[in-house]
Amino acid sequence: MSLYIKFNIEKSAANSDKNSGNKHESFFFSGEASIPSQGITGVYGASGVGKTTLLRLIAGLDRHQNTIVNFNQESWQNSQAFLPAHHRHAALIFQHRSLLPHLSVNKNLDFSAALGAKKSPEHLIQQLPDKTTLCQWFGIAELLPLAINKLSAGQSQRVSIVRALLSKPKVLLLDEPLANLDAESKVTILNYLHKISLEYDLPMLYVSHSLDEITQIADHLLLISRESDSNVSKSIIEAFASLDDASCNLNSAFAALPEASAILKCKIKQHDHKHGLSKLCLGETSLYLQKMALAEGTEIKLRVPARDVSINLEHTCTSSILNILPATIVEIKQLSDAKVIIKLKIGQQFLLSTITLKSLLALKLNVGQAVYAQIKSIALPAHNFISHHFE
Amino acid sequence: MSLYIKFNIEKSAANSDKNSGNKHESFFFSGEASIPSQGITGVYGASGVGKTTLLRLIAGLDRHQNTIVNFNQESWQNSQAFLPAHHRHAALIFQHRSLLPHLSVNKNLDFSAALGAKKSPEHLIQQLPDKTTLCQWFGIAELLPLAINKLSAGQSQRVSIVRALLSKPKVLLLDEPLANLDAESKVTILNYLHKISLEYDLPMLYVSHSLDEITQIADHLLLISRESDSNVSKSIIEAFASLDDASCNLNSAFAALPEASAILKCKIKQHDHKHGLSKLCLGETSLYLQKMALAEGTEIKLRVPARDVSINLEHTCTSSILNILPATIVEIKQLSDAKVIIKLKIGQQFLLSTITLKSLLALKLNVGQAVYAQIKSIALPAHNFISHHFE
Amino acid sequence: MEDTTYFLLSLQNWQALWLSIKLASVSTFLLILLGTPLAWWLHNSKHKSTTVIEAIIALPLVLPPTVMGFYLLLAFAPDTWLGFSWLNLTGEPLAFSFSGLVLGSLIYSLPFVVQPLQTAFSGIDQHYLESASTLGISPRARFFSIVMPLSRYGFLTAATLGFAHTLGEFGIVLMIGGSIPGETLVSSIAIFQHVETLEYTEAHTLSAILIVGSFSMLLFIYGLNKKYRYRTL
Amino acid sequence: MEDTTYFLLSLQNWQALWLSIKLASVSTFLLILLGTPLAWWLHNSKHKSTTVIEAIIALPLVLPPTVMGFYLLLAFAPDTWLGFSWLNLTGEPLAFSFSGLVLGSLIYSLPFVVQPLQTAFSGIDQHYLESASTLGISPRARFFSIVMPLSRYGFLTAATLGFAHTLGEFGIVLMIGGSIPGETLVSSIAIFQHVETLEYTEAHTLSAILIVGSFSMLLFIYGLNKKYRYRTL
Amino acid sequence: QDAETNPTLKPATELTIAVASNFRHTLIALLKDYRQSPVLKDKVISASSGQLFSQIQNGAPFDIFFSADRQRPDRLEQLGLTDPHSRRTYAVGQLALWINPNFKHQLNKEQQALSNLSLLKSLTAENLPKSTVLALANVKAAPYGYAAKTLLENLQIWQLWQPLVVQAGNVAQVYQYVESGNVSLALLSLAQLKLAQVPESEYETVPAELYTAIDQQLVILQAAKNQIAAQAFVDYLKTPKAHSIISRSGYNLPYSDSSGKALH
Ligand SMILES: Nc1ncnc2c1ncn2[C@@H]1O[C@H](COP(=O)(O)OP(=O)(O)OP(=O)(O)O)[C@@H](O)[C@H]1O
Ligand SMILES: Nc1ncnc2c1ncn2[C@@H]1O[C@H](COP(=O)(O)OP(=O)(O)OP(=O)(O)O)[C@@H](O)[C@H]1O
Ligand SMILES: [Mg+2]
Ligand SMILES: [Mg+2]
Repeated sequence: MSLYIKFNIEKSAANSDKNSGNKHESFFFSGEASIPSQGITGVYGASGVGKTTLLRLIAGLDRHQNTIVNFNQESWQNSQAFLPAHHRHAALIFQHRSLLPHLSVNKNLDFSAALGAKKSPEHLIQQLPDKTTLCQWFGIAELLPLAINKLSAGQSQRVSIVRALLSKPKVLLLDEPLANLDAESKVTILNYLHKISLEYDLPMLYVSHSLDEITQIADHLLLISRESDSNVSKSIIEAFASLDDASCNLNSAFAALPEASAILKCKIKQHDHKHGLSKLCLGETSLYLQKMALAEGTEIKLRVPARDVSINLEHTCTSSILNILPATIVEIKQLSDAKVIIKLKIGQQFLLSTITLKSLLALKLNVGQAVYAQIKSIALPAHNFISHHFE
Repeated sequence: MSLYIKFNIEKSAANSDKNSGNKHESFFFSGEASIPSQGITGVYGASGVGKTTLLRLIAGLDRHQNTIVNFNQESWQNSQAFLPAHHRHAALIFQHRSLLPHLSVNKNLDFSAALGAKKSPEHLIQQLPDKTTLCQWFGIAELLPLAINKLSAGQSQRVSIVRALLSKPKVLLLDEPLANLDAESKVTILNYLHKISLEYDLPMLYVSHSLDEITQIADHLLLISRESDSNVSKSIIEAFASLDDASCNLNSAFAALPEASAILKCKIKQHDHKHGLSKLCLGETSLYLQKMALAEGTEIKLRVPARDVSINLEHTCTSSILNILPATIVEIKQLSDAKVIIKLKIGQQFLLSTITLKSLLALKLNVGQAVYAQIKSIALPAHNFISHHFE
Repeated sequence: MEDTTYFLLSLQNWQALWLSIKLASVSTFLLILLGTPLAWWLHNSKHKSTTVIEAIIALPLVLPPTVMGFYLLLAFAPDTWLGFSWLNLTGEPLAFSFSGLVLGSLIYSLPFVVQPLQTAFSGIDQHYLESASTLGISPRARFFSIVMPLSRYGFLTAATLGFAHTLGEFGIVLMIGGSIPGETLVSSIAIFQHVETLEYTEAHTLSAILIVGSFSMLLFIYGLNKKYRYRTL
Repeated sequence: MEDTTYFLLSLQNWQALWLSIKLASVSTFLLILLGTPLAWWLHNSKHKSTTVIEAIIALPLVLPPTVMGFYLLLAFAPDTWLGFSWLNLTGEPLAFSFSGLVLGSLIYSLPFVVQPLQTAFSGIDQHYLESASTLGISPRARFFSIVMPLSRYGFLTAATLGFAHTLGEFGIVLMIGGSIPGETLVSSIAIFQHVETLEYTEAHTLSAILIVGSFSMLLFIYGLNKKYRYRTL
Repeated sequence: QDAETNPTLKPATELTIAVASNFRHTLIALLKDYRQSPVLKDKVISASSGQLFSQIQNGAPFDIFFSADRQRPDRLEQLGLTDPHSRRTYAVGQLALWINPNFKHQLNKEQQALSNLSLLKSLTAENLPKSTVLALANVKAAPYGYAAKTLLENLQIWQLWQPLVVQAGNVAQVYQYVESGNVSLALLSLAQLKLAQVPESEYETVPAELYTAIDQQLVILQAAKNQIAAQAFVDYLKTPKAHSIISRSGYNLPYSDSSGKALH
């Protein structure tokens, strides 16, 4: 069960202004990847690197030559055949507005249900939540009677997501769907997207410029980067990894990013109402976090950014840092001339910490050494957990 | 020299689907604010709160009743008069694409220069950088010959900004201009925007959902929030403050936000090439940061997020945290049942730190107490400085 | 025969008026029915050969209508394949019949329908269609639920131009219709006859009724359109 | 008189053809010149009264052209204010003059220009204009640099329909022009006369030249349009 | 006074002549004969008599108006738009019955043997082939149409034929119907059939006494730029030369002028 793509695209600059510039400004993009069709795959890359191009290729909106797209058992595109977009049910949420301006929000939502989905019920492995629920989740319930041109940018993004979900897609392709949303709405929506992907078994490709977002939500990662050889520069799909694995592997491209994070599986042990904290148990040790609106006993996945973890040789009681966990250094890797990343083992799990080379040298840290990992509770916002329960 | 606005808007839901919903879904938005017409004013608010509405009002695209807009000595709108948009020269960069699809990037840039600006040269207080420079700064030099429909979302955002700048506006209104940009480009562009605002004395209103972005770039802040009384909910301009002041004032609405930060003015003392660090002097003490590409002696403004600062009663040498600064507690304020914010004095400047209530109680911190502020060098990314020199 | 007047007009003139409305309605209906797919196809096709078809569609306009009518009449004769097959299929000759009029109007008014539709189609943002297709909406459903409502102004223009032009069309109708009362004698011919025979009162009355009627209809349609232009459906 | 033929056609027919092209060109030029601001105004005005004007513009279509011509002739007479003021201003009567023909064509072809333009205008995204206005571009400059290029397909349609329709227009031209050779005898009338007087060869030749000429022109224009449709200017 | 032999009498001024479509050819032939040299460019404007009438009424710059009937010149005279006493009949139209050979084939041998007119009379509701069509000029607006209608009335077969009649805008268009092959029978002007060189076997001239005479009259217009030149041409029409051209074209010669007096 996977989404397999292989392509080699050249977009020529032919159709543009003839007066200025040379003819070698074509855009090249090639790659091959196989993405598990479960969970959320984050797609990351700089602006103009080809993320939208990739999603359009998967959705079947552009027909490039020498391209192979297979989804599970179905062949969507190969040298002989090309399955048109409306038969793929790969709902794409565009970066720009694509809601129908002549219909109200409500009718936009009913649109795909009324015209599309009824014809292909056989693929509906899962029954997604109904319209009312989705509208509630995505905070658009009051917008239903409004005309599309009355919506703010963030509102139309949310409506687009719900509209796409109501079309009962086989896969959801999201092109920076939360770019125009405030942090608070973002968290809510990320959580619901994750929930939907998990509980209703709907695979998603999630394009974002924010690795924070991606590490919060994604299970897998697709990195697109630009490579220059001679005078043509070319986009390639550079890395593909399970995000959980990536977070434990200092050699993955992911660890080099400023947003590198570790994923910890913990259980909510107890709420400390007096201090507004939740106590999580992590193997033998405990962690304090700002109070979560989850029942005691719930298991969660906690994302801990490496840059928020510092290392201390001793267990000090004079620091405001609440979480001081005994850990063992497993691996050390230099990332730049200033930065090193350290992989720490805490019980059966791993934590990452980026510190300066200077500190590493000053503290004389070595693999195998027992240290204390310090995590500021405040640095872990209340929304930094990923899911309510595990697969 | 200021931009003064006062308005009371009601957008009725009249023109929408009649079948569903009640008629009381109108959108209300009122406020009064006076924004210094120097520097960058961040505009922050949740999705759909009225940020775009505000910018359109200032630009003169919508004509609401009972509205007053004054820019410096000019009256742009009052009960009698309404200065049309093209006479205001308040260049608005839209959230969605607004580049002309029938022209190449290059011609889009020349567009306003060719048609607009030449007619009103008298307002040109400053001479902005020329096209070539701007294209370089915003990384669109290679895109010039391309057709607009070939651009990626982030590319067209950058082109829009340059186009707006080339129109030689009196004020620049940016509606989430960097929503579709990756972190790296974002930093570059934020820096250039700040530079332009400063060196060329061009005021800007910068709408963003990312307080991180706003605190990085803005000098002033406009908070728009939604207030519900009885059954109508209404957007209001809640707070307006100089961001520098806000960062020192624990009672400002800004301090309550998770992105609360302090601004420190420092000077680059020395580059430590061996460890890839830069040493900054901050009054008497020193700070280490990842190496910056700036000359020694340069003065910079450093943004230090409150959540990245922890407090220690002692100066430990066993921690990987490099920056441990002696400080005095000036003020303590509880933000929620879990969080407190602490204002620290370091030399003549102030630093903020958010810690848990639990730590506060455990360490028995009090106003006037001498403590050590700990700042992870790694937590301060290389781009977290604001400007190259001060006014 | 034309002595008795019923409400301003003689029976024959009422009949002519009715025929005109019938002809215009049927033609407009067929024009939209045929013109819509044609215009959509022309709009979407990137192939050069369609330019030829676009040009051919506009050609009937450049000939004087009576002459066009004469050429059509030649084509309608039972010894041509068109006239012959029509006679075989329907048992009626095409010339001097209502069907012939309709066919003539179709050919002559096609550009007034196809071109505004193409103009309207070219104003539709491709992204709406692409977005819908990824939601599983078939091309046909996309056309009906997106293209048609978004180009409704073009349809309105096409229909009004088509209808009004058929109402007023005279040269072709005179030629291929043969002015048979109750069958092909439409109001434009009736007015023409009245003017030619110096029956100015009748001519003016019929013109006035035609104008007032059309004006009210146009006012109604445009009013409706204006009302809904800034409005969600 | 009509004996000598120069390149297929008699002198008079060449003259008629030239007159037709002149009439169509002048009319199309004026139609676009007048129709553009009119259509833009109608498009932008949200007031109800403009509906009346929209309806009035389409009205000339519903009358048979000869009858329309008859009414125009009445309006052009020197004892009406129009005819009188024209006579005073130019010293020439309006009826049976080239100017009269132009005026008649303008009135009759106006809907073919105004309506496609309105259709095209309604397809333009408002944001382009708003964005430009904040860049300090005046409404007039916005119109020329944004509205016009973005609705070029509408202008093309308007111009072709206007031109072709004026070329083929016959009823009005016959009536108000008086078919004076070299002055108001345009090719449509010439063809008509040839057919009426059984000079089929001349009629067919002239028709063929008109059709081939128009076809080439349309092919060229549409071809150009197609080429540039998917392309930056 | 023959223009040909006495060139000094020929006024050297071009004429603008409005002529009913059916007489256009004959007029051009007459003009050609009248002007021996092609130096002058007379303008011949042809349209239906009704249209020309409307135009004259509204100040069209014509010198002479050759109508296809007598009503319109008469009316113009009453309106005072003509040179008084200039109105006269210049030709008398002849009606001919043309029958489509294809139509004839549908009939029985007996009928086929009949002359056109007898054949017309022999046709009854019973033996009329399906979709028979009789083409006339517009019975209200066109003189030939009106004459054709009186013919059918006189033969007392109008009731039978009325439903089968198709009307062309004018008599010239009736011939286009004939030419296109869409009609079975047609009543039209002999002049056109002659001009088109239709085989004589296909048509028969209808005796003048069977229908209302088609007196084609002319008037010199008040507004004429050159009354003398116009008068000179009108005078030429009375010459035997002109008469022969007119009758050769398929018209009867006028036997009376406007006052009804015999010319010859
Ligand atoms: N015809 C063309 N010639 C040259 N380059 C082209 C052409 N068409 C597209 N491109 C380039 O292809 C890239 C398209 O990238 P795409 O839209 O997929 O970017 P993206 O990764 O989605 O960026 P963003 O995050 O800014 O939306 C752009 O760099 C664009 O300049
Ligand atoms: N006619 C109307 N009736 C009711 N509400 C309306 C109407 N027109 C606009 N609105 C509301 O006004 C608000 C417009 O907000 P605006 O576009 O200014 O938001 P924004 O702050 O820019 O949001 P975003 O960050 O998502 O772009 C939306 O909440 C919208 O629902
Ligand atoms: Mg993109
Ligand atoms: Mg907005």
